[in-house]
Amino acid sequence: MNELPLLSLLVALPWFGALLLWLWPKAPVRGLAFIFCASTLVLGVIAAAGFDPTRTGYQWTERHAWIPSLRIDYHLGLDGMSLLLVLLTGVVSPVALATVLRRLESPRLAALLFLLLQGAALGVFVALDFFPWFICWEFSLVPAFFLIKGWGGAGAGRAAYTFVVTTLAGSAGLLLAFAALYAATGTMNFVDLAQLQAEGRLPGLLTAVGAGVPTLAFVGALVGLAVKAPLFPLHTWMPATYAEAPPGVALFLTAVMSKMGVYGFFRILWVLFPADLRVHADLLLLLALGGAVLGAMAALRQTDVRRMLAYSSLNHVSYCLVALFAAAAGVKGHEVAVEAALSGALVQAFNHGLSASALFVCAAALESRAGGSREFARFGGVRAVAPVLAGMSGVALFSSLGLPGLNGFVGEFLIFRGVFGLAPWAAVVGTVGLLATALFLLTFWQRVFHGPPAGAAAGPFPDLDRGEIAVLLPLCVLMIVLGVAPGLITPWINPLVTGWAATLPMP
Amino acid sequence: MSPLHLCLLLSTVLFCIGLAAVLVRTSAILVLLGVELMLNAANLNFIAFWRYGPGGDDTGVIFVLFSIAVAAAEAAVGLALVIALHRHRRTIALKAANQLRG
Amino acid sequence: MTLSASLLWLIPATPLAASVFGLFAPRTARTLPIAGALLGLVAALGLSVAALAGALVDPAVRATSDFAWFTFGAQTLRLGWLLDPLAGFMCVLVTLIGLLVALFSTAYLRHDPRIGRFFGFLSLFVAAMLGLLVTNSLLLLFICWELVGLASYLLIGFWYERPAAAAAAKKAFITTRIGDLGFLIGLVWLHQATGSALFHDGGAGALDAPTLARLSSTLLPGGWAVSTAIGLLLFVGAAGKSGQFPLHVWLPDAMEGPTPVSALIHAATMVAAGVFLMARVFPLMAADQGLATVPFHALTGVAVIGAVTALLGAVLAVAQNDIKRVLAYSTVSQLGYMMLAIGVGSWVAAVFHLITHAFFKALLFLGAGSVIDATHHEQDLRRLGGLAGRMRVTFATFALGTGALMGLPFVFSGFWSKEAILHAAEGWTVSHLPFAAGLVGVVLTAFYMTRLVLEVFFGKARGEGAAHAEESPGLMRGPLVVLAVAAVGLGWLGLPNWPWLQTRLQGGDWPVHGLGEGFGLMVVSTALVLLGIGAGWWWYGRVKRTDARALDPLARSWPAVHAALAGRLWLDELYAATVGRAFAMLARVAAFFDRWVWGGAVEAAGRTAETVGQVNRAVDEDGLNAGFDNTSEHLRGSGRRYAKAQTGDAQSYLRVVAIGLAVVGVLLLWGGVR
Amino acid sequence: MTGDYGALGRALLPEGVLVATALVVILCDLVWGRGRGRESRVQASVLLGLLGLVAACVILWQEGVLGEVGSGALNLDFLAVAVRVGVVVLSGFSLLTLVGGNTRSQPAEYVALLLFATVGFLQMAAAQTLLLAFLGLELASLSLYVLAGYDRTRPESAEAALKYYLQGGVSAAVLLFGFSLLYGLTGSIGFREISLVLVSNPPGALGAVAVGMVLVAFGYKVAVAPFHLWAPDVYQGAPTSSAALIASASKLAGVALFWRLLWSGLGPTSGGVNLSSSGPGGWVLVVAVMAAASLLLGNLVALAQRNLRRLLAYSAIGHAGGLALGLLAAGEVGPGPLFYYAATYGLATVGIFGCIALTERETSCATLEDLAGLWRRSPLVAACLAVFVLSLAGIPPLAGFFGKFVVFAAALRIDGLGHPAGWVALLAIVMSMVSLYYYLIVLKQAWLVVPPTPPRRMAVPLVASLALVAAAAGLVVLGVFPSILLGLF
Repeated sequence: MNELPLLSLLVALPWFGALLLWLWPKAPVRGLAFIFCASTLVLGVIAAAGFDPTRTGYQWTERHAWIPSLRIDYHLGLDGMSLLLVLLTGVVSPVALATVLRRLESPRLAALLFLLLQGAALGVFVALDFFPWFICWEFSLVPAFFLIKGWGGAGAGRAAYTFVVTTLAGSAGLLLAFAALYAATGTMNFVDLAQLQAEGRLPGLLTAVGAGVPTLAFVGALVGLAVKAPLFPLHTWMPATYAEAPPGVALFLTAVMSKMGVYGFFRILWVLFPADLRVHADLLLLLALGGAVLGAMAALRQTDVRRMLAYSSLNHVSYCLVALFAAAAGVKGHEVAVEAALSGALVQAFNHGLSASALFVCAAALESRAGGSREFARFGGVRAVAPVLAGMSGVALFSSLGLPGLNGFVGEFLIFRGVFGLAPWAAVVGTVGLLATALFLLTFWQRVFHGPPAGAAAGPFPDLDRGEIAVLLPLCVLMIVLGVAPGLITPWINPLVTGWAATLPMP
Repeated sequence: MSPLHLCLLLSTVLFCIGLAAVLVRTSAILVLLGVELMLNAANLNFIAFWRYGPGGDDTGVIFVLFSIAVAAAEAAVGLALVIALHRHRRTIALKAANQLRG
Repeated sequence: MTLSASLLWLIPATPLAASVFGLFAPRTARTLPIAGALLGLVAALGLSVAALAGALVDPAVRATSDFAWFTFGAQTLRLGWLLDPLAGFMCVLVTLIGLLVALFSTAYLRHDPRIGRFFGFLSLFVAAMLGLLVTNSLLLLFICWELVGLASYLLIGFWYERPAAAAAAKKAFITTRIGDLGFLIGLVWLHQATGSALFHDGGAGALDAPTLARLSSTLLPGGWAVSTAIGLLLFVGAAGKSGQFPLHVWLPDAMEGPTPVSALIHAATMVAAGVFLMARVFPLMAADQGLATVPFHALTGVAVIGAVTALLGAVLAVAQNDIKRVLAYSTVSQLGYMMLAIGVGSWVAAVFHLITHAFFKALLFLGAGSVIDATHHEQDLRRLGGLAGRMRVTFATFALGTGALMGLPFVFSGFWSKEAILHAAEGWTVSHLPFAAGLVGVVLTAFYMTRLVLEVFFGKARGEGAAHAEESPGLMRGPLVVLAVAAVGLGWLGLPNWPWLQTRLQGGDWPVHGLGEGFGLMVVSTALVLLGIGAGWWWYGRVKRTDARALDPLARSWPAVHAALAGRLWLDELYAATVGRAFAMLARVAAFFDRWVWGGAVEAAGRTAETVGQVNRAVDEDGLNAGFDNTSEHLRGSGRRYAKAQTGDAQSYLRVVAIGLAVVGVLLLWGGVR
Repeated sequence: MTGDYGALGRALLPEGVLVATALVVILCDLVWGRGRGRESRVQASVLLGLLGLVAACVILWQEGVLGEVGSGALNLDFLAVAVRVGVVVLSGFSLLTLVGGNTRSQPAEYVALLLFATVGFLQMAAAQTLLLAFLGLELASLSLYVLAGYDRTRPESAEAALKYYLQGGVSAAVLLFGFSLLYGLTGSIGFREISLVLVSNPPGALGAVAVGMVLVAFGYKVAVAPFHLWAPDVYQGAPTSSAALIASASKLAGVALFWRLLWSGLGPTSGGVNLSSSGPGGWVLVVAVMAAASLLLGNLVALAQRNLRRLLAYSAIGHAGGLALGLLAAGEVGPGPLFYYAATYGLATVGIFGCIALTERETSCATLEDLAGLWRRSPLVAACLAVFVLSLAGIPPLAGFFGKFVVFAAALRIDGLGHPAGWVALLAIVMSMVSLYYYLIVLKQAWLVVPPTPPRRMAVPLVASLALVAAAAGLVVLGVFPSILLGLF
């Protein structure tokens, strides 16, 4: 492979930026932060350009012995799924950073923390050994905690605690699972473990450790990932956190960090525990559907913009998981459905990142113009006074509710195509969620943007300024482009998905 | 009952008396004495085992010599601490040392 | 000049380009977006005519042009374009009516500051509809279908400052989306069952014979064929878009949009999409007919729903006072006729009626728009009246449109297309109830249209607006005249003894009847139309309304009836007490159902969702989160309790040590140290 | 006793150096320090003590692994050397907290006592006979008692020392009694000989009593429940640097001593690593119970604490449970994880006490609220505190995370859940999540809470800040490259 340690740079540059900000008190904070923040996009595009979509397996790999006595490696690599999420992080991070730093008087510490967060998220997407992976996974909580607590709303303290403690409790499960895996196999490398699983030796090795250990490991990993994603009913930390966190951070949480959970489901559960996943698929499918449907229903009841968006996120991410669990229970003869479901889940993960980001930016714009208030009742007729804001949030909103022609539809279509082939009842139940999504998004739209100008919009309500447009416009363009030409991103994941479908032990 | 058993019985009784003193006496000095008793019970054991036990060399005696020295040092430190307590609280009742808790 | 299939995408692309241009043009520019939209529509019309010409060269040949959209896993999703006479005729229809509506709008919306925006949305609407027509793929059709929904949402809610408009737009989008979910499931099921998203794909497409044979012979657990299930699911989608019972509730509300938009929705775009879909996938719908064991065919369902809708729409139209609402319920009713035709197996008749209806309904709506514009947005027919003299062109064209809608014999287009439907329904062997419903509908249609015309154009002006109305400007009259010509003349394209249109649509032979064969039916239906007109005249024509506040004769309640008994002829009162009350009751019950039961059902669904949401929120906030807090608090509490146990007494520490020693010793002894 | 006295002398050279340094410190203070200010006396003493520690460290490094010396009385194997180096380093850091902390009277004696205690630790790390173990333990303990009560001005200091002393004395007596029984049962005081005899002659009830007594002393030294009661009071009452020493070096040395004693001496009575084959029993089960009790108690009670030091003490009790778990696992996988855990835990604890010492120079630093606004007072101290606390909390990539990880993994590796250690590991993971709650409270105070009065900037001596940064960097480096320590074993 290439000599350039691209992935190391990818992870390290934001961290280096943070270091620089710390050591250089007089630094031009915003400029510096944006340069390092945008490095991800640049490097991601380079990686994509050098990425050979026809090959399966990892590319741009770096592997060095790290802790030889424990057979822990510094192992980075990129497959289609990682690439997709790295690019998503690359696109979303500058947006999030801009939203975080907006109107901040002393942006240094916030920028520093954000860069730390960004680097950690990237580490999760490219690490191939549990050890570095988990380090990044856990480490991401620290800057997130301080960002939420330090710059969030009135209830941010409690929200940050709930967020961190719940997520860490989940991490305990992950740690447990990998301790068990390590005890059984002596390695924590994802690639090696996947190899063992492919050879069919992993369950035997785990059982050799103890009778209940395979289940223990599976449940541990499941819980850890489920909290992050989140999977219903472990989502309860989410509404308060998204509502109280500063908008930019909430944006990053939903666009990127929830994808860490989805990524983990694929990288760990799907690959290492296919048999357990199959056994429990029905229950899990039910839970994911619960998230999709009840999430949307709950969103319907919200009168707080960001709480509504939080439930909306639950709804969208749950669809990814619905597809995953349905695929896990796939039977022979339905390979196409499995491929559709898995592609759909990945595409949906990417697309939700884009549309959720845009929605949160719009929510932030609304909030900042209403003195921090997020209640629907404080708005009305915004479209009349701020048509650009209305137009851009309209694009994001219709993308979010899965309007064809915008990116959200592609993932939803693939998911429904796949899930219907595998578990028709789930697809039918899932449509209720789609309907409710449309209902609450349009209700929000109607109450806030339509009608005569009222509430905050009755006073001086400036339309989007240049900075906000600069942030939103690329997102809107991407949403339209990817809605029309999803083929721009699917080739990266196709070999991966085909491989997964082919190796799935289907009865 | 062999001499060894007698000795062991004696040392056990001594140990128990010492322990009882430690547990029930209120005066710090007497508690210190209890500790000394317990230490000496152990010393008695060493001597008994050296004399009647299977061991071939003099390690038991040597051990006792060292432990007596240690016990002496311990007593000295203990007394110093009791005095320190007395300086602050004007009493040597152990009950006085109960400010730190929770 | 003809258009090859590979260039079909140009047809939707031109209005789409105009739409993008219109939406991104500077807010202050007014003429540029209008010019762009008109240019796009003219170009699309030209292309459509060219395409139709190409399709008519050999109507039996379908020209397709496919392309790959994207690949998932190892599967390539292919979409495509399709040209056949159905698509060709529909394209011409949509672009022509779209162009006329656009012309009308330039005058109708001349004072609106956002007129540029309006033309952007309008172009998008037409573009999406055109895309839907020329596609060779159910998936692409669905995509355009949803875009049609989006455009209608934007247009219905065009005056978004008005809460009613915003609510109506949302209601339209949501109600049609309920249907779309059925469509989506049907779509993925079809893709699952056929592995292709294309209609015609050299034998592998969803509508190709081998696939249809497979679909209709694969039986589901209930004994139904897969094709039946998919067909019914697609029909759910069509029912949503085409305002079929019970999903018709959005249509009357959609009147909140600007009137040209109503014309477009009710004539060529939105509601036509459902009928077009059914016509397009008709082979699939009909595929299960060969299996005699199946208890329930997909088409039977379509016929039943169509008949119910036809009747219901007509009944409801009777009781409306808003000029546009009468027309809206009339559209519901006419769409029911079309579905009925498809259900009884004659999709050609349905499309024939779709085409004629498009022209005369566009004419009626634009006529209504002309009236509304002239009377300064007066839509209540009780406050209109006497416009026949003041707005001669509008009146004349409106009257022609009314004749077409009623189906006045021999001259008007609506007569011939409705005859085709009734003829097909009469020949349906399964049941004669749809036919009967169709006949009743004919009476009602004639009745309510008579009432409408009498109330609006005759008598004396009962409101400020009507009193000072003047004829609309030329840009509005022009389209009316063109549409009126079409409303009269189009029927001649599909006469029973010269079925030119039918033959072309069918792409093959069409049975040619002499006029004599269906003559009995024609006589009956003519009689029914006259009956309706007579009844209408009986109530509304004989005694003209003079006061806007006067009670409608049909809505008269008991005391009014008694008061009338005292001073009127016994026969009059008998009519009023029997037929009149029955009508009023029927209308009221139907209105009640519409308002409360189905509207209520939507409301109830919303409420249920809200309740579930409320419970979920309660569980979230008071259950799980509180649980988290309680657990933390509990843990801390136990910590505090234990910390209290550490009394600080030195001797108690030593006691603990002694106890610990004892416990350790016991544990070791119990375990037995080896 | 015959033996290679040259080797013995070389082996004991570090101890000698330290004792000599202690004497020099006192002498120097008497001669040079007369009439000089306290500050300079403290600095001189610390400097000299530090020089001695560095010298000892260098000697230890150069001598390397000497193997058994003194006829098997001392075993300077790899672990011993590692622990000795670790102890010296931790003592050095404890000593450095004196620089930043409140200067107290008679610094020379303090430093000398600290060095004596270190000598005791060094002995403990290498002892392979009951006698040397006892002597090392007592030498260290006696010094620590005095160090704990060194602050004459505060009654809490005296009280803490007395409590520490009383429990220590009783524990020592119990241990000595247990030793005497072991001597009686086996006729020897060498660990290896004891082990050999125990293998051939299974001990009876007397043996059980002896083992139990050893466990009591272990519980006391490492502060494992239910023998932990002294710890909160001592952490709270003792002078900061004494508490730091007690919490770090003393623990590391104790863990090493008892690892050696329990596994290579009393290994046959462990009940076996594989309980399923030999039934329950042996001290492994008892230690598992003690570990579980510690984990539960320490972490839960810590939740309720408002006093920073007591919070640390209870968290230390929780960590002692982890250490006990590591002790169990050490029978299967060797002492590597245990040593890593103890050493990195010690480093983080010393660091926190260093931060406390710096903070309390200007204001009091007793309750959590006293930390409020530390970020503004001194970003450096706050940042280092964050590193230390997060390491204790086990957040990757800090060393504390890896210590927990290797210990838990090793415990699970014994026999999965077929072994009590597996279950204790589960409990430990759960409890480490509970612990986050209170660790985050500490950080919240330091970083986010705005104090009622605007804080003044804190003056931090260069040496102290260097020491803090060194400790924090050590935790990061050891966390990212755990092979530095783990690779040794």
